[in-house]
Amino acid sequence: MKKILNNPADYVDEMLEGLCAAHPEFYRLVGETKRAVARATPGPKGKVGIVSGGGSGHLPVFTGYVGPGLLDACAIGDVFASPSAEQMADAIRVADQGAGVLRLYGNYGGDIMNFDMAGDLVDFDDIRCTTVVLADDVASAPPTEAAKRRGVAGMVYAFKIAGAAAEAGHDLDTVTRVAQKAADACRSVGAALSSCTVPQAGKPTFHIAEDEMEMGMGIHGEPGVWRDKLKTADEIAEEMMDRLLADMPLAAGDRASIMVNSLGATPPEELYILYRVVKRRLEAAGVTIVMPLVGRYATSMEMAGVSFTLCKLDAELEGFLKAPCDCAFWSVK
Amino acid sequence: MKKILNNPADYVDEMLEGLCAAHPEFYRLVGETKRAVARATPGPKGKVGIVSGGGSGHLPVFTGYVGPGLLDACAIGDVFASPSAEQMADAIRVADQGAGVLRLYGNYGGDIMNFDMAGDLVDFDDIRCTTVVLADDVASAPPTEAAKRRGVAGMVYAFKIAGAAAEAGHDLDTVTRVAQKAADACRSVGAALSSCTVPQAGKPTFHIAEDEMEMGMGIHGEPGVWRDKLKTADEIAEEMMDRLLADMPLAAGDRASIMVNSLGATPPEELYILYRVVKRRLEAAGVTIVMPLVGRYATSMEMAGVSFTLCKLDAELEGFLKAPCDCAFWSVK
Amino acid sequence: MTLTVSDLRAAIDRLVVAMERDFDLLNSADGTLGDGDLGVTLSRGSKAMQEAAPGLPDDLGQALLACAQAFTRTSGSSYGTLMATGLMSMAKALKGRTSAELGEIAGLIAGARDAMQARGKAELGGKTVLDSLDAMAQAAAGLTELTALADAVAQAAASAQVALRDKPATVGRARIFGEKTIGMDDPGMLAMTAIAAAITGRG
Amino acid sequence: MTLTVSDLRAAIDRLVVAMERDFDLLNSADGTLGDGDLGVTLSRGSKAMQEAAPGLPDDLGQALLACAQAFTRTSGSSYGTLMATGLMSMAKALKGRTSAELGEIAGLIAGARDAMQARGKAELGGKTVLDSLDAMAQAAAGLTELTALADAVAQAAASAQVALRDKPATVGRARIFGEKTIGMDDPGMLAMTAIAAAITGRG
Ligand SMILES: Nc1ncnc2c1ncn2[C@@H]1O[C@H](COP(=O)(O)OP(=O)(O)O)[C@@H](O)[C@H]1O
Ligand SMILES: Nc1ncnc2c1ncn2[C@@H]1O[C@H](COP(=O)(O)OP(=O)(O)O)[C@@H](O)[C@H]1O
Ligand SMILES: [Mg+2]
Ligand SMILES: [Mg+2]
Ligand SMILES: [Mg+2]
Ligand SMILES: [Mg+2]
Repeated sequence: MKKILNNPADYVDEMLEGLCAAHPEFYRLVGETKRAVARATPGPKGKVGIVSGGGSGHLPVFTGYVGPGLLDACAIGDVFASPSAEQMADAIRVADQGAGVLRLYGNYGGDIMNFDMAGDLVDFDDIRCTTVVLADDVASAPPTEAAKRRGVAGMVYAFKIAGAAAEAGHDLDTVTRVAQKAADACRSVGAALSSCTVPQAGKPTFHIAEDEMEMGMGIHGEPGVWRDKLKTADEIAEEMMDRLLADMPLAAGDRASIMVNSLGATPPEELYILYRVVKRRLEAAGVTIVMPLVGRYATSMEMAGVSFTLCKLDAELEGFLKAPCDCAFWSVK
Repeated sequence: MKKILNNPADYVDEMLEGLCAAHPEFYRLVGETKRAVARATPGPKGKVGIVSGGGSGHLPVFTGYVGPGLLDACAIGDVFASPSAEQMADAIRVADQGAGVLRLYGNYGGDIMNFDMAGDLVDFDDIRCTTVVLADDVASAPPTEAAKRRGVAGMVYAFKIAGAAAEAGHDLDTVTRVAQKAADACRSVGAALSSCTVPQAGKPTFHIAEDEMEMGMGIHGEPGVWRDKLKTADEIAEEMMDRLLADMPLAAGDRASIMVNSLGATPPEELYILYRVVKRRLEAAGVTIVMPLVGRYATSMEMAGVSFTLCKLDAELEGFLKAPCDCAFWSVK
Repeated sequence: MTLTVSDLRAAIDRLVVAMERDFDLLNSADGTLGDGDLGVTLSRGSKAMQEAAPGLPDDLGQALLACAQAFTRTSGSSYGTLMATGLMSMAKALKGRTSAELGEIAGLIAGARDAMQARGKAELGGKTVLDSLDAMAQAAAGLTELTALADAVAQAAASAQVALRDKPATVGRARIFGEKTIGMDDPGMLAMTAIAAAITGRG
Repeated sequence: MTLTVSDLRAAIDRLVVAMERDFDLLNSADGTLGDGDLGVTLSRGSKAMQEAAPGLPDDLGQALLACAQAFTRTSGSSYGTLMATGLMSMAKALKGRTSAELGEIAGLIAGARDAMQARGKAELGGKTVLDSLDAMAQAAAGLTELTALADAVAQAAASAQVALRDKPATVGRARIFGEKTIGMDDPGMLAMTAIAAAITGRG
């Protein structure tokens, strides 16, 4: 897949420049290396800050979700690479309104090492930090090793729910507890149909034949559970729902939100075709669907494929999920 | 590019089923062939109706823009094919609240023939219809033959502006005049990097080599003004701005909105890289940018490429552009 | 000799076979100058007619109306709409009758041509399906014998396609290719050559 | 014989050449098991060190700190962060000194290994860069002669890579490939073999 870019080394910096130029009402670039994005209008004094961070190439994840009712700041790495500890520290400092900062990000080695380092750095500024790490991808480890799972689109639910809790004025421990509850309530699975190209690498990260797909593949091309002939939309949807419901059984009367997410190139038309089956499956199980999300919420640039994320809700999580939020990519009223 | 689908012949019907299932608060499927989508909550009695229609494969165009402050109903054809006259008549009938209906759509032969036929059909129902046809693609004909130009993403501005005029309670003649003014104020140009696949054809509509792009290519693969080596993002943006500004010169002090639109696969990251140049060019000309739109507003499924649409604003158009609207793909508050 | 609804059914069956055979050919001819759906339009439209065929009434007008509706129901492409318009015009002309004389064919084709021209607002000589129909109507004029008529109609469509080949396209999606279309067949004329050949059994 | 900042500069220059040469190799080794950025990480990191090289102070601690920062500034990939952590540990050990004895090398490598282990929480034997460093530290132990030391270190990295090849990956992105990684080199170990060879002039 061809890319529109200048010098590949400038991809992320130019992207951030354009993002902030297009949406000055939402985003503001901060930090010495200009790799942290903060809310244009900071949250009020005393509000718990929420910071995320990770590699570029996943818009709206991570940076796009900076905004009222969502994140306060975000550190941005190169494509698929962790931001540096300094950049994370920049984000943490700008997010802090005196009530401490929750670090809310995905389970990737580089991000964990760097967010830990960043915590050491902001210790000098007396900023109290907590951590919630998303590990929602059921395909990346069995339930017995759930903590080793990758973090994928479940992040979006965690941002939304934790963001609403912080906006509601809860303290750091409460926001952290709610974020962890949201993280624990999410299960995701993805299927990839084609690769994307990391600008600096210049060629597709992986190869899948024209008539193949890979079930459970990660958003950077990490391997999945099987690679086989491309199946029909309904077969794909059924299998993905099987995997999610096996990992987090739902009972009649349960309430849940579901995200049907394009990894990038897959158009909304195809997401809606999949959604028919998703809805049928959840309704057959007696589950009430709350605020389904169908669209591009967590991507890998121009990768073709989809992911489903199931987020089981109790009254507290549902309230925060439905609370207002706003950013350039998503708004709830 | 691989597609997620079942029987290709069911692509559009399944897509519409999923769309309405996912967003019942916005969309309702009507008509004998279930190929017209209407607002879930119809506009009030006496409101002018606005109807669009065209081929599938362009989400959010056309159907996605049904909603308050936008369209009242929409007829949906197969991928890249006009809906039938009967389906258009279904949309016109459901949109009519007794104040007549504006048919607002793109300049394609099939759509024109069918919307004309549909007008003949609803004549029996005593529904007064007017027509505004979008012809905003500067690459498709010289200014001397501007009426022959294709309609592309300029449609989105026309939907928004005419929709706000109708919502404000204006009569059919006024809504039609405003829609025509918006249509006349739009200029678009696109650049394609890769094809998409029409489900029923089963293979890419056209072929562009791995290192080539085509400037001015149409959203169904209609030819452009040149095909050459893929240029840098900045070169592409400069040339597209050159072409738009040559066709509609702007003076210092003018106000305009600009849309930087992905044709599908091209990720927002790359749109933001382009937006840097767009902003610089307009500001250098002394133009004030109003409500820039960067994202996927009018697509061709998984086609890679971008389009720019410039919409010159006077006070009336700007007021309607900024008025509230809501649908599953776009909301203005 | 006269034509009845059973001749119509046989013609539809031949058309379905031909359009199936030319599916890729017509899609790709349309793909170089347009949106690549012409094969889809014609194969779906002819199959829809075939599905309607067993239930077609003896009234040729009603039967052709049902054929027209089969096309509008399955496609909104220009060609589908034009085919429906042409069939509708023939339907009107034959309303209430169970048979048609061979000598009427020229007039029926000319009537279809005119209705399609009114709908699509293209001019004759503009390298479209209208030019195929115009040539077919002229070739059929005065002929009342089946073999001669069928030969003339099929031949006229093919000749028109060649005759217009070196003009530039003037309507539809192909228009914007302008001078580049010189030397290229109009996809709609190419399709009409195949349609005429199939219907007349010259396919 | 002692090592000074000019030896550091020369080693960086050799490293830049080697990482440029192995750019695609390391990206694609990482690409089969991870995200394909290891060549990018190392070529950017080593170039950033090279840019800093002319301005490096004589104080080896300060010089190595600047090298570590060059890595953190250019990359947040696991490997870049681990490299920075290792360099930082060496920097701390040599702070305030303008030269290092060859006999200290083993201890410096072991210190880097321990700091990186504390940061990344991986275990020895887990088929990561830690195993390369562990082998290098052990091979260097007791050696004070340049040729022997350089040979031993370069050789140890290469041997460790081969020795761990038939174990499954246990950390990072490669972990989830589990048993499939048996027989495959760990990209980070592959990189350390190239780094050790370049730094010791055995590249
Ligand atoms: N306005 C028109 N008048 C006459 N013929 C037309 C007109 N527009 C298109 N055609 C014919 O239809 C053919 C294209 O058909 P089709 O592929 O269905 O068009 P589209 O997909 O652009 O709607 C052309 O080759 C031409 O012969
Ligand atoms: N926690 C860890 N501890 C030790 N080594 C690690 C760790 N994580 C990764 N590595 C090493 O780094 C290599 C991958 O580096 P890199 O490509 O930068 O990772 P990523 O791109 O996943 O952040 C692995 O092959 C391994 O040798
Ligand atoms: Mg990485
Ligand atoms: Mg068409
Ligand atoms: Mg066509
Ligand atoms: Mg990597």
